[in-house]
Amino acid sequence: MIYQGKKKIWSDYQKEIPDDHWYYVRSCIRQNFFPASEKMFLEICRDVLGKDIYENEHHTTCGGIAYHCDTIPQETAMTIVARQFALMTEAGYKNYVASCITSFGNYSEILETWREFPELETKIREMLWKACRKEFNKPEYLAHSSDLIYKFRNEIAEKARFHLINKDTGEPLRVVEHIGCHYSKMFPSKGVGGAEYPYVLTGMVESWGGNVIDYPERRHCCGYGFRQYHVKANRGYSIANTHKKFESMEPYKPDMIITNCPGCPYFLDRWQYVIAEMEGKTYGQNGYGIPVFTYEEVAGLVLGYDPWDLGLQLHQVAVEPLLDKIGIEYDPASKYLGTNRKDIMRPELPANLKCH
Amino acid sequence: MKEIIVIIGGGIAGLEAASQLLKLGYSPIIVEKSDHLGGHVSRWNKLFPDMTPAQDLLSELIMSSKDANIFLNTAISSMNRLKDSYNIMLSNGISIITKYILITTGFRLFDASKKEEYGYGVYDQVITNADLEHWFNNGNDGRIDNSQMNAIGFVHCVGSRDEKARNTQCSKVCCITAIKQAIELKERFPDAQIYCFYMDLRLFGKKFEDFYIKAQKDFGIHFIRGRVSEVSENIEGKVIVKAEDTLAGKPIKVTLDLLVLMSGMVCNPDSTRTAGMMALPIDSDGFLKSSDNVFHITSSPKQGIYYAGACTGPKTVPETLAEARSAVLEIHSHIIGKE
Amino acid sequence: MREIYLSGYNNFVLPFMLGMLFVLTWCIVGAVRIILQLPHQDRKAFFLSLVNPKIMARNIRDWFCDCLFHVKLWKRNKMLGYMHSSIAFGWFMIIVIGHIEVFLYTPERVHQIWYPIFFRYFVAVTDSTMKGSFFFFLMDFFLLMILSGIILAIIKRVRSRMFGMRRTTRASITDLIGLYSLWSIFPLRLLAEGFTADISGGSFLTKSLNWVLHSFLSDQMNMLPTWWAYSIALGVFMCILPFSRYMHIPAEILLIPLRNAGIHVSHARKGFAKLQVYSCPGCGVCIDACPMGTVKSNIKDTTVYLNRQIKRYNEKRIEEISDKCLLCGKCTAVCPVGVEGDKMRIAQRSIRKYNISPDYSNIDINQGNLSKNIFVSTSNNVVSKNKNERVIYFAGCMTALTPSISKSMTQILEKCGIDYSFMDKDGGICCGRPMWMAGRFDQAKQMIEKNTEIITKSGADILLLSCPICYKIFKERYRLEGIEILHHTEYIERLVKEGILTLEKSGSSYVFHDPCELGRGCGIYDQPRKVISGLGNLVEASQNGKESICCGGSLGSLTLGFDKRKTMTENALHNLTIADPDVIVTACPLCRSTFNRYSDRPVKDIAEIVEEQYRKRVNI
Amino acid sequence: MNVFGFKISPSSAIDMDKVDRARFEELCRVEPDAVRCMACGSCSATCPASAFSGMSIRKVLLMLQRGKEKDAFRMMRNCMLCGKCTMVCPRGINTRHLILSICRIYDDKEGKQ
Repeated sequence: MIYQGKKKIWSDYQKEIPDDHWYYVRSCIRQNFFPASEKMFLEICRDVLGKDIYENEHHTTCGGIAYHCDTIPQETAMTIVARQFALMTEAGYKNYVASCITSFGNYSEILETWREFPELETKIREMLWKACRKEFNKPEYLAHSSDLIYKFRNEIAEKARFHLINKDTGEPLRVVEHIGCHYSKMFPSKGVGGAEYPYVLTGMVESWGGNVIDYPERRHCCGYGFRQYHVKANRGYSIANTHKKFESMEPYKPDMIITNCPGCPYFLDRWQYVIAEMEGKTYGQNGYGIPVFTYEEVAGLVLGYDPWDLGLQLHQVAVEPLLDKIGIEYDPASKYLGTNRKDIMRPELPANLKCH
Repeated sequence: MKEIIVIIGGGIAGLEAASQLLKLGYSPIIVEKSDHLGGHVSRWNKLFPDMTPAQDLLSELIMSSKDANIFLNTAISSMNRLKDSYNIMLSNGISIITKYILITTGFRLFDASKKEEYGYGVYDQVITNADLEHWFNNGNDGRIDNSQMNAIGFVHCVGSRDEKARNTQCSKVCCITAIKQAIELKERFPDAQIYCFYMDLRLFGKKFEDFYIKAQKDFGIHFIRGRVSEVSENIEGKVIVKAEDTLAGKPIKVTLDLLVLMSGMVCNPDSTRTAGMMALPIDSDGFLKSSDNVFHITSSPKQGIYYAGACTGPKTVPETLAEARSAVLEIHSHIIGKE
Repeated sequence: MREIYLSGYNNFVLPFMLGMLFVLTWCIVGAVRIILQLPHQDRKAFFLSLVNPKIMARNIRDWFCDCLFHVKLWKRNKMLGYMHSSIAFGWFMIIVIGHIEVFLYTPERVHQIWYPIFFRYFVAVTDSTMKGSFFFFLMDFFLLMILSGIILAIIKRVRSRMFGMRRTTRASITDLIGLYSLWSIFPLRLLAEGFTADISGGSFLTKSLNWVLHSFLSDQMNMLPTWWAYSIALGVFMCILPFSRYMHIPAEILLIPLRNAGIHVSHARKGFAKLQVYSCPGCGVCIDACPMGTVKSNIKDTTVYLNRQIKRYNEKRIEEISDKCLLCGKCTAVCPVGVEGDKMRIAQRSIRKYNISPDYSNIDINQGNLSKNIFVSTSNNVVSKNKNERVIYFAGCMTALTPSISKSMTQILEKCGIDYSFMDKDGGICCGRPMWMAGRFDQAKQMIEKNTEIITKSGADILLLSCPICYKIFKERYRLEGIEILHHTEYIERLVKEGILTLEKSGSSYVFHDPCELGRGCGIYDQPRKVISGLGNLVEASQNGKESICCGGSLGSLTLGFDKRKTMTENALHNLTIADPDVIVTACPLCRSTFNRYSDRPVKDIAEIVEEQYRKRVNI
Repeated sequence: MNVFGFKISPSSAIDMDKVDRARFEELCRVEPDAVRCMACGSCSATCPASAFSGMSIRKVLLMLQRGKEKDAFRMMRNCMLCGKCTMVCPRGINTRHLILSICRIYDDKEGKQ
C-alpha cells in the first residue's frame, strides 16, 4: 500500500463544509439503535465546539428507505425532502446537515436531479405548495453530520482525554472504518475523499491516534441493503454480505469498527451475534466480537464521556475489552442502570459470542 | 531552394516523415519537446506481432533521419499565419518560416491512477503496460518480484471505451499488447497463471488471431470476459481482483501477485495546445480532427498543415509509419503541383 | 517301393515333431478357449451350424476359396493371388499327396506322422514304384509351384507395387523368423529330396537336381544334413507360428465356420474378436485401403497394426488406433480373411471406463415438439398418384447443418403427394449411431428406445432417412415392427420405379460418392446410380462401390482433429474427379459438407439434384 | 440450532484461488485444443441436447476451468455425442473426443450409474 497515493486521491476530493449555523435533521432509525449518538453529536457541536446547530421537531423521514425499497416513487420522496427544506428555510438556515447517510444520499440525489432537470424541481415546488402551502430554498451547503466531526476532528483531538491507542503497548489501535454506501458511492465528489478511499472517518481515526486498516472488502456493503434485510426470505443474503466483510477483515485483527451510517453499525454489531450462533465463529479476541461504534460514540469516548452515557450498553458486542485497551474507566455495575439509575434489566447472554 | 518542412514531434511518425522528406530532397526540421527521439516507442521493448525489438526500428529511423535539422528539448512557443506560410517561434528563441507543417505529436498514455478502483499508485503490485515494457527493457522495477510469481492479471481497456474515464474510443492496440505482454511474462514465469480480463477482444491486424490462439494454446493464458470492477490489497500485499465472468454469468475473484493495467491512448495535450495556436479542430474523441476520416486522414482543414500518426487517433506502429509516408507524399504532391 | 530303414525313424525328425506337437497343442487349446469364450447363444449357434449341411457346404467352399485359393486376392491382383495361393495350395497338395503316397506304399507307417513329410528319406524306389511316377510328378510340380510363389514373395518384399500394393506391413521380428523359416522350408526340401532322388525316386525337378548335385558332389553324407536342415526349418516355423502372423493359417480354419454360423464380435478381446486378431495374415491390404493413409503417420494405425497391438496387449496403442479410425469399413471390405476392422475398433472403444455417463431418462418425449407427428396430407397436390402410405421423415442431426437436403427431400415428398411428417424439424433425439460408434452402447440404446417410442407412436408406414449414419443404426439396432426403413436414395428410386417421380436426362455428368455407412454399411450401391443415370451422365470414380474412399469427415474417428482430415478429403475428391464430372453427388449430409469445404466443383445430395431438376422442369 | 429461520447464503462467486486445476490440466494434456475456445457459442446453438439439459460444451469447459464441476456435469447429462458441435466449431476443437475425455477424467460421483 502506497500511502502517498491515497493522500493524492484524498486531496482530489475535498468538499466545502460550512463552519457554523447548521440545520440538523435526525435519522429515522438511529435513535432506536444507538440512542445516544445523535444526542452526543449535538452536545459536541454545541458544548465542545461551540457551534450553532438547530433542529426542528416537525421534520419527518426523508423517504429514503421507502424510496430504495420501491414503495414510493421518487416524486413523493422529493416532495417530502422539499418539505424538510421548507422547514429549514422557515428556520432561516442555509446549511443542511443530515444525520443519516441514506438521507444524505437521498438529498444529494434529489439536488442533482433538480440540477439536471429543473422542470422537475418546479413540479415539486407546485406539489409541495398544493400539499402544505410551503415554499423552500435549496440549501447552500449539504453536509453529513460526519463531515462536521471530520472538519473539527483536530479540535476534538486537542480536547481529547483518550486516544485510540493501546495503553499497554502504546501502539495505535487497528481500526476498520466503514462508510455507508450512500455517502459517496453515488456522487464521489459529495463525500470527503471520494468513493474509492473516503477520508471522512479515516481522518477522524488518524487525528485521534488510531490506525486505519485497509482490508480487501472495505468497499462492501454492511449487508443491510433495505430490501435484503426487510424481507425475511432475503436475510440469508443480508448476513452473507456481513459475513464476507468479517472474513475479509479477520486476518488484520481489528480492535474496533467505526461507522457513519445508521444501519451499518447495527448490522455489523448484531450480525456478529447471529454469525456466532450459526457458525460458532467470533471475530474479536478471546471469543469476543469486534466492537462497532458510530463516529459520535468514538468522539464521545475520546472526549472522555462516560461509556454508559454514550449508550454503549446497547451494543451487542461487548465494548469493555476495548475500553480496557484504551484505558477508559467505566463502572461495570452501572452498565445496566438507566439515566435515572434504575435497573434497565440485563439481556440474555448469547451462547457463542462472549459478551461479559 | 530546398523547401523547409517543420515536423512537430520526434516520435516514429516524425522520424519516418523526416527520412522520407530527406529522400525527396526536402529539408525537414524536427521539433521535439523531450530530450530524446522516438517518443513512446523509445521506451518500448518488443513490437507485436513479430516481436521485433523496438530499439532496432528506432535506430533505423534515427539513422535515416539524421540529416534532418533536429531541435531537442524544444517546444513551440507560438505560431502564426503569414500570407501563404507560417511563422513558428520555438522555445529556444529560433523562429522558422515554413509553408508546410506536419503535426506528429502522437498520443499520451491514459493516466491509470484516474481509474481509482484499480489502485494504480496506491497498491504496490499494480503497474501499467508502459511500466511492464520498461521492466522488460531494464529488468528494474521494485513492484515485480523476479523470484516468485504465481498469478498475474491484465486488465484490458483501462481508460478506453469508458465514459467514466471520458474516453469512449477504443485504443486499438491494448488487446494485442496485453496478449504480447502476457506471453512474454509467461515465458519468464512459466509456472504463473496469467489472466486477461477483457470486455471485447479487438484483434484486427495481421497475425493477431494467431497470436491470440498461441496465447491460449501454447501459453495457457486464461481469458476472462468481464471488466475488472475493483481491486483490493490483501494482508500479504497481493492484489485481489474482482470482476464478473460474463460468460459464466458469475462474479469472479482472483488473488494476483501482479496486476498490469492496459492504459489506453488519449490525445496528447501538446497536440491540443498546438492545435489551439492554429485554431485546428478537435474531434469528439479529443484527438485532432482530419479533413475527413476516409480519404484525407493526413490533411488538416488548414492549408499546409498535415497530420501523421496517433495525433488523430490510436494507431499501431505500422499504421503510424504508413501514415507518415502518406503525409509526406501529400506534401510532396502539393509542392510539385505548385511548381 | 521299399523301406530303407527298419525303424522308419531318424533323429532329424525331432525338430519337426517338436514343432508339430507344439503347434497342434497350441491350436487345440486355443480353439477350445475361443469356443468357450463365446457367449452361450453364439456357441450354440456354432455347434448347430456344424450339422447344418448348407452351412457346412459353405464352410468347405470358403475353406478352399479363402484359405487355399485366396480368391479375394486373385480378384485384387493376379500376382498377389498367385503368390499366396501357390504357396498355400501347393503346400496343401504336397501334404495331401505325401499322405496318399504313404497310404499307397507304406500303409503300416501311417501312424508315424513324420513319415509323409520325410517320405523320400525313408524309402527307396523299386521298379513297381514307377507306376506311381504320376505322384512323383505331382510332388515335384507342386513343389515347383510353391517355389515360384516363394520367389514372388521375395520379390514382393522388395517391390510390393508389382503386386498392386503401395505399402506393405512392416514385419515384426517373429514375423521375420517365420517368414525366413517358411521361405527356407521348400528349397531345403528340394535340396534334401535332390540328394535322395537317385535312391527314393523323383520327377523332373528332384531328379534333375540329383543329377546336378552328383555331377560335382559325390559324398552321400551331404544327404543327412540337408534333411536335418529341412526338419529344423519346419520345426522353427511351427514353433514361431503362434507368435507370428502365420497363426492366421490355423486361425482362419476356425474363423470361417464361426463367421458362417452368424457370429459377431461381442467382446473386445475374447472369443470371436480374439480369433479375428489371430486370423489376420498381416498381408497389409488394409494399409492401402485405409483413407487415413494419405498422412504417413497414420499408416501404423491401420487394422493390421491394431491386431498386432492387441496380440501384444499394448493398451496405449490399442486405444490410439481404435480411437483414430474413421470407421469407414473399407479395411473390412478388402480383408482377404474377413477381419472386421471397424467392429473390432468399436469393441475396443466399448471397454473404456467412464466416470460420467449421460442419461436421457429426463427427456420426456411427450413434451415439446418431440412426438407431435402430424402427417400433412398433400394429396390435393398429386403429381401422378397418391400412395396410401404415411412417411415419417427423420432428417438427422447432420442434415440440420445442411438444410438444403431436408428441404429438397420434403419438396419431393410434397410434389409426389406423399403424406409425411418431418419428425425432427425442430430438433430431435440423436439416432444413437455416433454414441454407438464411440462404444457407449448403453447410452445409444437409451436413445434408440426414445426414438423407437416416438416413431412407433406416430403410426407411420415408412421411416425415411436422409443420413446414412442414422440409416445404419435404424437398420441394425432398431426394432420397428411394421415400419419400413428407407434411405432417401432408396425411396427416390422407388418413386421413380413406380412412376410417381419422373426424371429427365440432362447434359450434366455426375459422379456418385458412396457414403461409407450407406454403401459398405448397408449395401446400397445400385439405387442411387439408377436415379442419377436417369438425370444425366453417370461417371464412376476411380475407386467406387465397396471400395469407395471415405470423405474424411466421418464421426467414426474420435481423435482425428479437423486439420488432420484435409488431405483425406482431398484424396477422396481426387478419386471422385478422375472422370471430370460436373457435379459430385452423394447421399450423406456429412460427406456433402465435408467435400463442399474443399471441392472445386459443386457437391450435391442426390435429393437436391432430383429436386432441382424437377423444379426447373416445372418452371419451364 | 438455527433459530433464525434463515442461513448465510452460500456465495455464487467463482474464487479462482480455490480452483483445483489438476484435472483440467490433465484434460489439456489429452485435449490441448480445449483452451482454444473463444466462447462464440456455435456449439451450444446447434446442440440438440441443449433443449433438454442446457448442454453447452462451451459452458462445460468454462465451468471446469472455474471449479464449478457439478454445473458442468449437470449440463453434460444429455449429450448425445452427435457431433454437430464438432462440425460447427470455428476453432476446430474436437468437441466429441473432448466430451469423452471429460467423462473419463472427471468423476461425477452423484450422477454415476
